[in-house]
Order: sequence, then C-alpha cells, then structure tokens
Amino acid sequence: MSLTRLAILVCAWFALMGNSQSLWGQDAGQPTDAAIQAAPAESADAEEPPPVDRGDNAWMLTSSALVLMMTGPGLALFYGGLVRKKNVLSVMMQCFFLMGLMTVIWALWGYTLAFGGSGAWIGDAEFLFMRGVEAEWVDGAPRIPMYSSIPMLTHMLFQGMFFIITPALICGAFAERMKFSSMVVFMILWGTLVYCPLCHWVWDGGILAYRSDAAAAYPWTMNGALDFAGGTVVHISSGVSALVCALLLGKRLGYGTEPMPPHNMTYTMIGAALLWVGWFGFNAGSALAADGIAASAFAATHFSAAAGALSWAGMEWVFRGKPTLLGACSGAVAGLVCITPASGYVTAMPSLAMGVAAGVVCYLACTWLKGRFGYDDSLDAFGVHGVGGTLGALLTGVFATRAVQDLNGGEPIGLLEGGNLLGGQIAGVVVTWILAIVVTFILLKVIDAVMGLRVTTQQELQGLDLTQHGEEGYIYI
Amino acid sequence: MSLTRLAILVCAWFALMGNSQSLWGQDAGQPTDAAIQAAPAESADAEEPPPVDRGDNAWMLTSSALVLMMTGPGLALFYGGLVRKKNVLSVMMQCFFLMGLMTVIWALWGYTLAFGGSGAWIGDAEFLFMRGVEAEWVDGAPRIPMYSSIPMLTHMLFQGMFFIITPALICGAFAERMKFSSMVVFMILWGTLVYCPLCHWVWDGGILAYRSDAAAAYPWTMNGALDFAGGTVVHISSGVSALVCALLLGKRLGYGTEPMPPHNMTYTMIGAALLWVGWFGFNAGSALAADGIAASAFAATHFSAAAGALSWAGMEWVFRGKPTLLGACSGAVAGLVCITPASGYVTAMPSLAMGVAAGVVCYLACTWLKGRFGYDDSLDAFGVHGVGGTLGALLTGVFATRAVQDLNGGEPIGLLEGGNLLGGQIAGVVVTWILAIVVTFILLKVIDAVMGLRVTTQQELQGLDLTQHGEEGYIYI
Amino acid sequence: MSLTRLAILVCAWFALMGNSQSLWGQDAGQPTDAAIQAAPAESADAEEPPPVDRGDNAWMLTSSALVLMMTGPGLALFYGGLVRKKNVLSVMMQCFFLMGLMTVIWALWGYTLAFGGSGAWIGDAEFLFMRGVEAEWVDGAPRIPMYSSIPMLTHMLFQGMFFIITPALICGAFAERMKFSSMVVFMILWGTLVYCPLCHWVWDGGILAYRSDAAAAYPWTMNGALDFAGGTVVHISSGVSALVCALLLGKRLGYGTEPMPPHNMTYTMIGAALLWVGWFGFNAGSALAADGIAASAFAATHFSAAAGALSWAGMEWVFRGKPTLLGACSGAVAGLVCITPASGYVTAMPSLAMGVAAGVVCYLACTWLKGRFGYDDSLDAFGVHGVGGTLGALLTGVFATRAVQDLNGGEPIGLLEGGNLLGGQIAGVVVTWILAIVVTFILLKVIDAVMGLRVTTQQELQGLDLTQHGEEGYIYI
Amino acid sequence: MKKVEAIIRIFKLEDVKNALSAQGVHGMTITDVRGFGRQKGHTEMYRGTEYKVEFVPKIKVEVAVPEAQLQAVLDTIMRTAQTGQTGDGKIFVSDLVDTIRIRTGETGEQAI
Amino acid sequence: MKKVEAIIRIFKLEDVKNALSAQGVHGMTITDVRGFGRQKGHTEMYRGTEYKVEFVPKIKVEVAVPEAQLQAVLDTIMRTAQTGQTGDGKIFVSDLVDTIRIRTGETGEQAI
Amino acid sequence: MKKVEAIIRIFKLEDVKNALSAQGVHGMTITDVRGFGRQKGHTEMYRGTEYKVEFVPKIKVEVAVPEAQLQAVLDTIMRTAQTGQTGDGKIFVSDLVDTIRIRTGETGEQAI
Ligand SMILES: Nc1ncnc2c1ncn2[C@@H]1O[C@H](COP(=O)(O)OP(=O)(O)O)[C@@H](O)[C@H]1O
Ligand SMILES: Nc1ncnc2c1ncn2[C@@H]1O[C@H](COP(=O)(O)OP(=O)(O)O)[C@@H](O)[C@H]1O
Ligand SMILES: Nc1ncnc2c1ncn2[C@@H]1O[C@H](COP(=O)(O)OP(=O)(O)O)[C@@H](O)[C@H]1O
Repeated sequence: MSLTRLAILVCAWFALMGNSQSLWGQDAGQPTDAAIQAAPAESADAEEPPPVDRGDNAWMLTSSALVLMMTGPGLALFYGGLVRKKNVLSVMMQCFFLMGLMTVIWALWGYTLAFGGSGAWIGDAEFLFMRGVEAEWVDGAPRIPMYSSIPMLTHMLFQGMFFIITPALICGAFAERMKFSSMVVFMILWGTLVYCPLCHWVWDGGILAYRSDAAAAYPWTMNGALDFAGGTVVHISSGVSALVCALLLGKRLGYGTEPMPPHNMTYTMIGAALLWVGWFGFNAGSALAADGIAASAFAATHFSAAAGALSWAGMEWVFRGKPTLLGACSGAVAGLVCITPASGYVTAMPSLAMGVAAGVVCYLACTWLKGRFGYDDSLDAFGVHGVGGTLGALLTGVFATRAVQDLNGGEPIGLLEGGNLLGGQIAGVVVTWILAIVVTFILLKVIDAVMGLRVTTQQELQGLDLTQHGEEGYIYI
Repeated sequence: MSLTRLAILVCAWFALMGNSQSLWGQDAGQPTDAAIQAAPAESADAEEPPPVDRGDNAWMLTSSALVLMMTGPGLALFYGGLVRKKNVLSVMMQCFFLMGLMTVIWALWGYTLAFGGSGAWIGDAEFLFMRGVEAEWVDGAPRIPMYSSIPMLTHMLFQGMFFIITPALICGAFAERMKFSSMVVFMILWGTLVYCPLCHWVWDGGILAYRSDAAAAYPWTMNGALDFAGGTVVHISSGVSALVCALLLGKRLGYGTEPMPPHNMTYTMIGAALLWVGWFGFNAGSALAADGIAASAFAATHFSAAAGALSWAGMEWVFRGKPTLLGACSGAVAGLVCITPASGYVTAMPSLAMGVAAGVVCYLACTWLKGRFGYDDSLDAFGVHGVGGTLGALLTGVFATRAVQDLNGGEPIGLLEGGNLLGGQIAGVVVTWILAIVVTFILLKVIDAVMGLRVTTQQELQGLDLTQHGEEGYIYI
Repeated sequence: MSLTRLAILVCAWFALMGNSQSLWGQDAGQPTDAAIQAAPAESADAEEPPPVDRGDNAWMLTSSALVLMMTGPGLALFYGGLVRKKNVLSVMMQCFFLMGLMTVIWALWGYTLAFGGSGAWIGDAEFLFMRGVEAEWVDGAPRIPMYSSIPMLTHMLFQGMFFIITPALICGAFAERMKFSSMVVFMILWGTLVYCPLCHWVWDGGILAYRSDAAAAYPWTMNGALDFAGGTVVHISSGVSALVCALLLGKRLGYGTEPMPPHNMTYTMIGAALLWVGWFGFNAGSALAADGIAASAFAATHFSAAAGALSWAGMEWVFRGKPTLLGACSGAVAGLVCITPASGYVTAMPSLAMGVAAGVVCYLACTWLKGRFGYDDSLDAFGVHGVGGTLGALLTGVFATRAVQDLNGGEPIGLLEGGNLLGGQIAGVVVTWILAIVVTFILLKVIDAVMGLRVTTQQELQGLDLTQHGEEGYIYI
Repeated sequence: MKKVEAIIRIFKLEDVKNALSAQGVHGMTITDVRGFGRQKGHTEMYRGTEYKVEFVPKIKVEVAVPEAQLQAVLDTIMRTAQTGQTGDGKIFVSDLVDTIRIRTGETGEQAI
Repeated sequence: MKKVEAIIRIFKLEDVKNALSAQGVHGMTITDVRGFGRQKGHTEMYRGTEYKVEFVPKIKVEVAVPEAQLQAVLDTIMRTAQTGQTGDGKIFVSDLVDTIRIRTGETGEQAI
Repeated sequence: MKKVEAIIRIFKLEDVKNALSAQGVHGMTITDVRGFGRQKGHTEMYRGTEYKVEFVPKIKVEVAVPEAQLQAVLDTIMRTAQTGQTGDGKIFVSDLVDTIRIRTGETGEQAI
C-alpha cells in the first residue's frame, strides 16, 4: 500500500519527463564536442568498434577504483569519525550499504536513464539491464561496445561510482537520527528521480549540456553549463538535498544543549586524506582518458585541495587562535568540492584561488550561516557540498579558459578571458537547486507519511548502532 | 631433527610430482589460447622481445599494488576487527609477516614451481631465483624478458601478490590460538606444496587448465576448468585448508560459552571496503591487460559484490529483523569470492545472480552449517572462501559465455548457452578439495608432532599479542 | 622583525647559489641520458609537443596518487600510532597540513627552483607560478607542455608528492614537543633551501647528477651519483635533518624515565602497509614511464621490503625472543628506504640482500646507536631514513648493474660488476649530509631565536592535541 | 562527611552535573561503569550468532559532601536522574573518615 | 547493608556474574581497573627498548548486599574467582549508610 | 583497615606508585576517571563551534592500608602528587570492614 503510493509518484515523474521529451525534445541532444558524453549511442551501434586504448582504459579503471574508495572507506571514515560513538556503525552502514544498493540500481535502470539515447530530458531504455553495454556475441564473435577510446563498460563503471558517492554524501545531513529502512527507500527514489535526470541533462547532451542542441532548444539555459566532474550533478544536488533533509528531519535530541564532539578525529583525518587521493580519480578521471586534460585536472584538483586546507585552517588560526585538524581536513574537502566542476577547464593559479575561496566561504557557511539559521546539518553536507559546489560552479564561469580545452570554437569561455559562460553556469545552478529542493521535499514528505523518517526518541538516545543494526562499534573488554 | 622430518616430506612430495611428470607428462602443457599463461617460456627465449604495452603494464602494476593492499591493510583490518582486543596484533602480524615471507619464497622458488617450464604437474627450475625473469645483460644490451605484452617481472609480481593473500586468508580459521612459529613453518610448506602445484595445474597449462594438452592427457579432468582469477587456486584451496585447520586445532577456550564479539567493527568495515576496491585489481587484473576483458571482469566483480552485500544483509533483515554492517561486509566479500573464477567469462545479470547466490549460501554456511557441525572457524574463512569459492567455480560452469571470451572455438561454453564446461569445473573443484585436505592435514599433523600448533592455555587467556609478540594493540593511558 | 631576519638568510642563500652558478656554472647541466630529468626546458620550448603516451601517463598519474597516499593517510597513521594518545592529532595535523603547505610552495616557486633551467646549482625562474608547465593558449590552440612522453604537469605533480613526504618524514624526530607555528616556518624554509637545491643537483642535471656535465665540471663529485627514487634527495636529507632536530629540540619530558609506548599499534601497521603499497608509485613511478624499468623497480622495491620485514623481525626473534609487529613494520620500511636509490638499477637477489642489510643495520641504529648516544629521535626518523638511506646509497654503488639500465655506455656500473660508481655515491652521500646538517642547524637556531621551537612544559604535559589544536583524538563517551 | 556514589544513565550526566553545581557542589568525580540489574541489556548479532550483552553502560558519579548538604544532594540526583524506566540506577551513601585537598593539605569539610 | 568490592581477573567476570545472579543477587556494577600487586606485570618491547607494564588489567565488581546475604556473596566470589595463581585479587567490604533506587525512591535494603 | 582513594593528575601516577611501593605498599588499584572541580576544563573547537569540556581526565588510586600505615601513605601521596596548581586532586579516607585475598582466603590485614 505504501509502495503503491510511491509507485504512483514515480510513474507521474516519468510521464512528465516523457511528455516534455515528445513535446519539445525532438531536435535535442545531438552530441557535441562539448558534450562528448553523448557519443555512446552512436559508437555502440558502430559496425567496427574502435580498438581499446589500453592507456586510457588503464587510467579509467584505476579511477573507477579510486572513486569507489572515496565512499568506502573514505567517506565512511570521514563521516564515521564525526558522529558520536553510539552511531558510528550506522553511518558506515549507510555508506557501505549504498555501495551495494546504488550499484544494483545503476546496473538495472540507472545507467540507461542517465546515458541512454539522446533525449533532452531523460535517458531511454537503450541500456536497460546493461544491454548494449556488456559484451555481446555478434555474428560469430564476442564484441565489447566502445565509448570513444574505452569500453562502454568502463564508462558505465566510472559513472556508477559517482552514483554511489552522491547519495552517500547526503547521509551527512541526517546522520544520527534517520531510520535505516526509510533511508534505503529514499535513496532508491532520489537516485532515480534526481541524479539520473540531472546527470543526463549535464553529461549526456541534455538541456544543461554546454552548447548542446538540447541546451540551444531552451534559451533560458543560456547555452548550458560546464561541469567537468560533478559540481552540479554531484555536489549541489547532494548538498542542497542534504539541507532539505536536515530541515525536514529536524534537530538531533540535545542539539545545541549538549556537546556532540566527533568521537574519533583520527578517522576523520584518514577519511579526508583518502577523499583527497580518490578525488584524483574523480576529477582527472572525468577526462575519460589519460591525456593532458587529465593531467591538468589532476593538478587543479591537487592545488585547490591544498589551498582549501590552508585557508580554512588559516581562518581558524586568525579568528580562533588555533588551526585544527578538522579545519584543515574540512578545508581540503571544500577545495576539492569547489574545483570539481572547473578542474578540466582552469589553470594553476585560478585553482589555488578557488581553493582559498572555498576554504573561506565554506568555513563561514559551517559556522556563521549554520549558527544563524540554526538547522542541524549534522556533518555539514550542505555547508561543504552545497555551498562549495555552488561556489565552484559559478567560479567555473569566471576562470574556465580555452587554454586548457578549446570548447567554444576558439572563442573565450570564462568571464576572465572575456567569455560568457557565467550565464549558463548560473542557469545550471538554479535549475539544479530547484530540482533538488522540489523532488527531495516531495520524497521526504511521502516517505514520512508512509513509513516515518526518524527513529524513536528511545532509539536515538540509545544510539542507531544498537537499535538499527544490533551491533556495537567498539568492544574493548 | 624436526626440520629433517619436514625435509623428508618435502622431498617425497617433489619425487611424486617428478615421477608423475616423467611417467605421463611428456606430451602435456603446450600453451593454448585458453591457457595463455603458458607462454612465458617461449616469449622469454625469443630473440627480439616484443615491446612493452605501456597501457597494459600500467594497469598490471596498478593491479599488483591493489592486490597487495588487499592483504595489508585490507585483510589485516577485516580480520583484525573481528577478533578480541587481546589478539588484534597477532592477526595483523600474521598478515603483515606473510607479506614478507611469501614474497621471499616466491622470488626464490615459488614462481618457478608455479610458472616454470611446461610440465603437467609442477613447474621446473626455469625461473629459480628469478633467473630468466629479471633484467639480463644480453649481447651488449640490457634485456627484460616479456610475458606477452607485459614484462615477465610484472606477471611475476601480480601473481606473487596472490601468493601472499591466499595463505593470509587461512589465518581466519586458526585466529586467536595458533603459535606464531608454527604458523610460519606451516605457511612456508603450504605455499610450496599446495599453492604452487595448484597454480601450475590451473594457470600454467597443467592438468586442470581448460582445453590444455595436459588436461586432454587426463580424461578425468573433463578437459579442465576455467578459473579466471582464483576461485580454485585461491579461495577453495585456502577455504578448505582453513576448515582442516579449524578442525585439527580445535575450538578456542570458551567458544560457545562466553561471547567473542568483534572488538572493532569499524576496522572490519574499512577492511571490507578495501578488499572490494583491491579486488578490482585481483579480478580485472587477471586479464593481464587493460582491454575489454578487464573492463568486463571489473564490472562483473563490482556487480557481484554489490548483490552479495544486499542479499546477506537482506537475509538478516528478513530472518533476524535487522540488517547488520558485518552482514553487508560479509556479503560483499562472499560475492567477490564467488565471482572470482567467473569474472572474465560472464555478463552483467549473471554477475548479479551469482552475488545474490553467494550472499544467501555463505550466510547459511556461516550460521546454519557452522552451528550444525560446531567447528570453530573463528572468522569464517571456510564459510566464506571455501563455500563461496566452490559455489563460484560451479556457477562458472553454468554462466560462462563465449560472448565475453571465445575460448571454445566459437562453440558454447557454459551450461546456460548449451556448453559442457560444468564437467571440468566439477573435476577442478574435486581435485582442489582433495589436494587441500590431504596436504593440509599431513602438514598440520607433522608440525603438531614436531613443534605443536597451539599456544598454551595461559597464553591463550592472556592473549596472543602479549604472549607471542610482547606488544599491546591499544595503550590509551 | 623576525621575518626580516629570516628574509636576510634566504637572500644570502640565493646570492650564494647565484654566484656559484655565474662563477663556475656556465657550462653545466646539459641533459644526459643519465639525467633525462633535465629535458623539460627543451621539450617545453619545442614547437610540436610529442603526443602523450597514454600508458605512461596513466601510470604516472596513478603513481602520483599513490605517493600522496603515502603521506596521508600512510605516514600519518604510521607516526600517529607511535605517539602517545594525547599527541596523535598533532602528528596527523603535521602530515596533513604539510600536504597543503608544500603543495602550494611547489606550485609557486618549488618546482622551478628544482627543475627550472639547466644550472648546476639551482633552478631558475623558468616555471615560476607554473608558467610553462600548465596548459597555454598558443597561436589559436591550447597546448600542454610535455616532459618526454608525459605532460610536464604530470612530472610536476609526481615530483610534488615527494616534496610533501620528505618534510613530513622529519616530523618523526620532533614529534610530541615542537610548536606547530615553528614547524610551519621551518618546513617552508627547509623545503626551499634544502630540498629544492638537492633535488636540482641530483635530478635536474645538477652537480650530483650521474655523468652530467655539471658533475663533470666538479671533479670532487666523482662523476655524480645515481639516485633512482630519492635515497639522497628524500631519505638522507630528511633523516639527517631529523637527527639535527632531535638534538636541538632536546628530549621529551620524561624520556628515559617514564614509558612512552605507541598508543595504537594497529594504526602503525595500517600505515606501514600503506607505505609499502604507496612506495610502488614512489619507486616504480620514478621510471617516469610504465616500461620494463618500472616493472624492475617495482620488483626490487617489493623484494627489499619483504626481506627487511623478515630480517628486522628475525633480529628481534633471535635477540629478544619474540618477533614484534612493530619490528616487522619497521623492517619493511627500512627495506623500502634502502632500496629507493637502487630500485631502478638492481636485479632481484641484490634487492633481497639490500632488504636484509637494511633490517639489520636500522635495527641496530634504532636500538644500540640511539641508546648509545641517548638522543630522543621520537619515531626514529634518523634511525630508519637517515641510516637506511645512507646504506642504500652506498649499496647502490655496489649492486647497480647495466643489465637493468645501460647508463655507462655499455661499461659496468656497480662495484660488483667492476664499475666505479661507488665513488660518486660516497660523494653524493657526503654532500647531502653536509647540506642537511648545516642548513637545518642554521634554520633551527634562527627560528628558535625568533619564535622558539618547543611548546611549554605545561603544554607538553597536557598534550599537543589540546594545546596546539584544541581537539582530542578520541572521545568515546 | 559522606560519600555519595550514584550510578546513573549516561545521557543524564549533563543534567545531574548542572543541577549539582547549580546548588553549590564544587566538585565531583565520574567513572565509566557497566551495570547489571533488572534492566535487561540487549542482544547483538554477529554473523547470525546472537549474544546477550547483560551489562549496560552507566556513569558513576562520586561526590563527597558535608553532612549538611547530603539530603539536598540526594534529592537533586534523584530528581534529575529519574526517568521512571527500569535502569535509572542507584545511589549509595557511605561514611568518609577524612578528606584531604592535595594542593593545600587542607583536611575535613573545607577540603571538599 | 554492606558494599562488596571485588578486584578479579577479567576472564573470571562471566563466572562470577552467573554465580552471583544464580544465588539471587539482582544487580552489580563493574569497572575496568588496572592493578598493581604481587602479581608482576609483563614486559613489552618497542623498537628494541623494553618497558615493564606493572599494572595488570582487572575488573572491579561492586555489589551492595543486605547483611543477610553478605557471607554467601563473599563465598561465591571467593569460589568462582579463584585460580590459585598470584593475582586472583581482593575483596573489600565496607559499610553502606544507605541505598536509594532512583527510579522509585525506595531506600534501604529493598532498594538493592 | 582503611581504604584510601586518591584522585590525582595522570602524569603523577608514575611518581605516586613508585613512592608508595618504595615505602612498602604492595598493592593498589587504579581507575581512569574524569573530574570536575575548581580546575576548569578546556574548550575544544569543532568546525568553529566551541564547546567546554568541564571534566578533566584524572587517575583514581585506591589503596587498602593497615591503620599503622595510614598516615605514612597519606603523606607520601600528598608529597608526590602535589604541584601546587589547582587540580591536584583529593584524597578520601574511609573504613574497611574486612579484606579478603581471593587466592588464599586470608582475611584482615594480612590479606592486604
Ligand atoms: N546490588 C547492586 N550493587 C551495585 N550496583 C547495583 C546493584 N543493583 C543495581 N545496581 C546498579 O544500578 C543499575 C540500575 O539497576 P536496575 O536494577 O537495572 O534498575 P533500577 O535501578 O531501576 O532497579 C544497574 O545497572 C547497576 O549498575
Ligand atoms: N593494598 C591494596 N589496595 C588496593 N588494591 C589492591 C591491594 N593489593 C592488591 N590489590 C589489587 O588486587 C590485585 C591482585 O593482588 P596481587 O597481590 O597481585 O595478587 P594476590 O591478590 O593473589 O595477592 C592487584 O592487581 C590489585 O588490583
Ligand atoms: N566533592 C568532590 N567529590 C568528589 N571528587 C571531587 C570533589 N571535589 C573535587 N573532586 C575531584 O578532585 C579533582 C580536583 O579538584 P579541583 O577542585 O579541580 O582542584 P583542587 O583539588 O586543587 O581543589 C576534581 O577533578 C575531582 O575529580
């Protein structure tokens, strides 16, 4: 009965998407060099698949492994260390379980909704159940579909790792109080209804893809946005949804009155370091090749993380008298979030600048802003990913340069070199915020009505580890 | 005196091997495309070594690093977290020490016994002390022997990492009670007498290699088995030997009466996540190239792990009311174990199916089966690796398809597409079980007689960390 | 005022360098095959950059990630576990903060001082602020400067990771007692005044580069030294500086009287394992390509680490009755340190020999030597890196062979094959020791005078976590 | 002087401490303990094998009080630590022969 | 009422607890402690430097008992916690002025 | 017999233990505790939000002593645990009705 209600919602959603597509989408989504991600359909149908570039494939497989490592153990440790001892396993379980759950969804219908066909609004059934992605027996020989220079399987895997970490990031907002079962249902729907469409819009020639026909078809997208590795798709979407979660679930018991210090700062540091390392796969891997762009994105990522760590810790040093390890770690993550959309489009000094900006702005978001409005974003998923992602998307419009990638027919791209990308970036940010807020709000309301979002007071006091999973983190007797 | 006894055993063994070889092995072991691993001898002697494929080599070096990471820190954390605090270091020491010990053995005689020459039963002295593997000064220039498209050194390294983790897996069975010195002796002999021959049979054109002449020479092998990344060589061999260890060493003091909960579940989760990540190197690396097969194996691995995590946790949710983190982690590992032999031969949906099956079957093995027979397999090395490996080997016979690799001259392979691989798989499983049981049993009996297997009651009560290594895991004063 | 004093020192230094250069350096530093690192200038100015070798780039990007992982979380855990609970965060903060700090310095002036131009003594401003390294818009198209077969950005990143871990290693010497602010200032200057020149001397055709014109210009360098991955540049420089730090800062309160056992040996083991894994990127990556040399270096690294773990633990087993986990971990690291300069030049058996030697010698350095002289090198940064690095540099002169790399025009290289490399190695060691001792001594004296090096007694008793960073490592209530 | 030892629920510590210091108790010492009693523990599950944890984490609060303050202190603890559920804990009162402040050497009630 | 404090070996806790509850002791409180005594500790070794750990991990069991039960409880603990090896521990008995059950406010023996 | 409970600074434990055993105290039991008192705790900072830690980590040393030894023990602890700074801690002295050595069953002073 509860499921029926949800089912209805889902259908409604796709109906909407479908319509919009048939109504205005006919001319949309031809692949462009700016949206090379739109290539699969074509290359998959090609008679003679191009040979695999072993170097590119080696790097992309490595990157896929690195991005999985970001969620487990990376994020699991980063978040797990920040909660109280009685909830450490619940956070780790959310991350680990999502590694399984989102992967299965991705294999069944996620990848095709995100990258199938060439619609402007949502993918079609082209790759349903991995058909057309996995190896096939074609006229007497095995064939492995290609995605430009790498097997499409590699592309599917790499993108699938993003599909894992994005929802996992949201967990930071409702940590220490959400029912596990409700989280599972929420994530299935969120991944399907928020992530997949958004991913398609930005990375598969959809309405937000820079200079795609689809974007051209909707003037208000201002020609679409550039998002190299997921500033909008991953960070804004998760960060903003996180804020909605924090607001709808309400504060943790005792929030504001009793202290809730991180129970194991060393875990948080290990997690932050692993995130930094894994992010190289996340950003440099988004070049989908082991080329110069990958190297450039790698450098931008490294520089921004470094600058972010210094600027956040610096803010504390100046305003609080002491630089903290948590500050340095948070700053590095903020820098990484901020550079994500820009990593493949900017040079060194702008990367450092973006890192510094991220450290300062996110520091203020997690202290002043959160204090000002008093919402309980337990682990600052919004303060870091929502705010940092938005900042990064906008700064991409400022610093993106043709010197790294000539995506605008030789014309300038970013504001700094006289280009007009910023408009599209703003459009992208606004659209993403709206999508994330609206859908997340509806989902949570529905789920709350159907099965409730929060654990009981008794359970929250005893801790989620025991009450949700019947386990304890540490038994040192 | 104790050593002499052991020496005798070893000689006896090789005598046996040698005979069998000279008796029936003459025509055996010509390399076949199904057993490309048999190529080294040839390629090494070639005048003009082919150029290194940088992409393949990059991936294989990365994979080697990933597989080492599986043992340390991966397995060390996975196992270390499951034991009681007083024994955490002893488990980690076993893993870490084996990283050193097995590597040295591999360099001296392990690699050549596994991959030297082209005998049906065991390798010869071709690569003793790395001769013919390492760089050589040949007529006025350095030369690095090749193994198809990668340096043979890379192949040796990658395979050497398997030689580390396989014995390390066994440690799960005798954790918290085995004498360190006895473990060292046992592993030296086990690696030499069980792993090397088995590895040669399956991966170097030996009697179990699919469609190898050696297999052809022994009809009862039913044409040999397919084992892409070690279902038999790694998991069945270690899992079954683990069961023998558990039975011969007996239960831990207080087993069944006092609770022995994992002392640090967070370590177990970190370890499981690292195993998942490292397994990509383990399975996809077994393609020995960064090609489409690698991508396909990577995907199969990822899907099976995900499905396993969900199915094990699901079983708990249904039958116990709560999904546990340990359940999700165990399920993921079970899925990884199960897909290992099949990873390079199956498509997406079968991978999911195998993961689900592994989660369910291994869950029953670790709860119902173990409870039923009451052996103390401390960390379920048999329940997960022995059972999961056997399941995977058999299912490979069902799901393997020419659509991924055409290994049967265009004919179907797995049962599902009408092939007859299953027979060979069963033969492979049976042979592996017998080898592991017999040799492990003999070794343990001999070592027990010579130096004893178990620590004293007093030592077991005080914990192995202090009594075997004079250290404590945590000193939080 | 304090800064002025420091400024003067810095200027003085560069004046010195500048002079020396203009005085005697004119003919120096032409790139040679022995010093391929000297190529950048040339290749950067080339009209038509060669294409990126995707395989090499994939491996080098992976290696860069691995080397960053060595510092965080690797070294942070290895060191963090060895200190007392009250100082764990301070050690982790030093490692993590340095990841940010050194990276920014490297981007601004570090890389150019190390690899800019072709002077004999120090780099010039060629790559200041990443000019000439990052992507540029050249006559209507983006261009990414190359460094032989990889983007120069990749080379810069890989080398930049070394610039992070080298100072981080020094932290082991002054752990648990140095002021954070002073450490920051010290590391900025140390990196600039010790690491950059040394790196230039050895790896950019400077005075210590094997068979470089610069080396030829200074007979006392005996034709320069071979340092494949940083025996002198990384380990001797940091290890010797560490000794100076330990001596000038003095002992920790209670050193010798109260026990200061590692607070979390499991962290140390995790760290050691991650160092081992990361070291593959460190050494094999130093081939700057995914070729046979990389494979050979990878194998040498793995073998030496393994042998080191066994020999150190063996020493304990023989002389103390028990092998410890810390012993095995320390031995592995000692083996890794020792093989670093030799990894790309030696074959398998010598690698094992070097590992064994490292385990024995460093064991004695950390027990007998340290006990003998009674300095407080908290975490044995000198005992392992200083001693091990020196041992490795010398043994490189013994075991280096043309069979791996023909660097001497077909003539023998190492002592064992009748070459005369040893002289240059000794020269390299001596020069490095002198540089490290002198500059570190001066820097510490100046900083001590300006701002003090040590925390107050009160702070040291309470712990650096609370007093320097206002955080606690574990809050298990 | 009396020594008051109260075994209370962990999450009540904050309240109890504040209430006590509010009424002029200037010091106390707390210890992490585990308690066994009518309040049954919980069951945990590892690889399907369940096991009962009969000891429940509690906090022990120790306060040395002058006779005069005793009743007030007891009431305060009672009031603030109570939830009405089994497992609220116990208060044990015992005699103190003497108290010494190490810093000053003061003894008796003024040492408290 | 009396308060019984027993310092016992960690691995004896299970037995002691079971024996006590078997004979009708409905509650107890345990604490992780470290003990110094005739039982010498052990030496640990870090990078060759040995160091003596003189404090041995023990468990302290605290039970408040009515006079009537006292002897029985002492005997039980004695019996179940004994191994005969140095280090078995001690039992300390002291007076309790009063006991209060926080949940109900009951005092005295019925509060136990 | 008396029971002496001293709350001291962590880094004073080594000295106190040595001094006590030097003067013939053959056993003691220590516990990790956290103390609240005149010595104010410290503030920690997490993502900019500061929070006060009012409980300071301390060590509780418990020693059962024969009347004869009492004063000497008190003096020794006083002397060795003192720094003169607020937070040095307290010593509480209470009566022991009996002491039993589990290993032997000895009771009274010879059990100590
Ligand atoms: N006889 C006793 N001696 C020492 N501690 C006790 C005793 N009885 C109870 N306790 C402590 O009091 C706590 C609460 O007691 P319990 O019986 O569970 O609930 P309630 O206090 O509501 O009756 C127990 O967890 C235990 O720590
Ligand atoms: N005088 C004492 N005061 C407090 N605790 C003591 C005293 N003597 C012994 N203990 C505790 O009893 C434990 C066992 O005492 P020990 O002398 O080692 O063995 P035994 O009890 O067999 O004589 C010690 O570890 C310590 O915790
Ligand atoms: N009334 C009390 N009851 C129990 N413990 C106390 C009491 N007063 C102080 N303590 C303990 O003594 C420690 C030191 O007391 P404090 O007032 O901080 O310094 P000082 O002992 O120098 O006055 C406190 O941390 C607390 O553990």
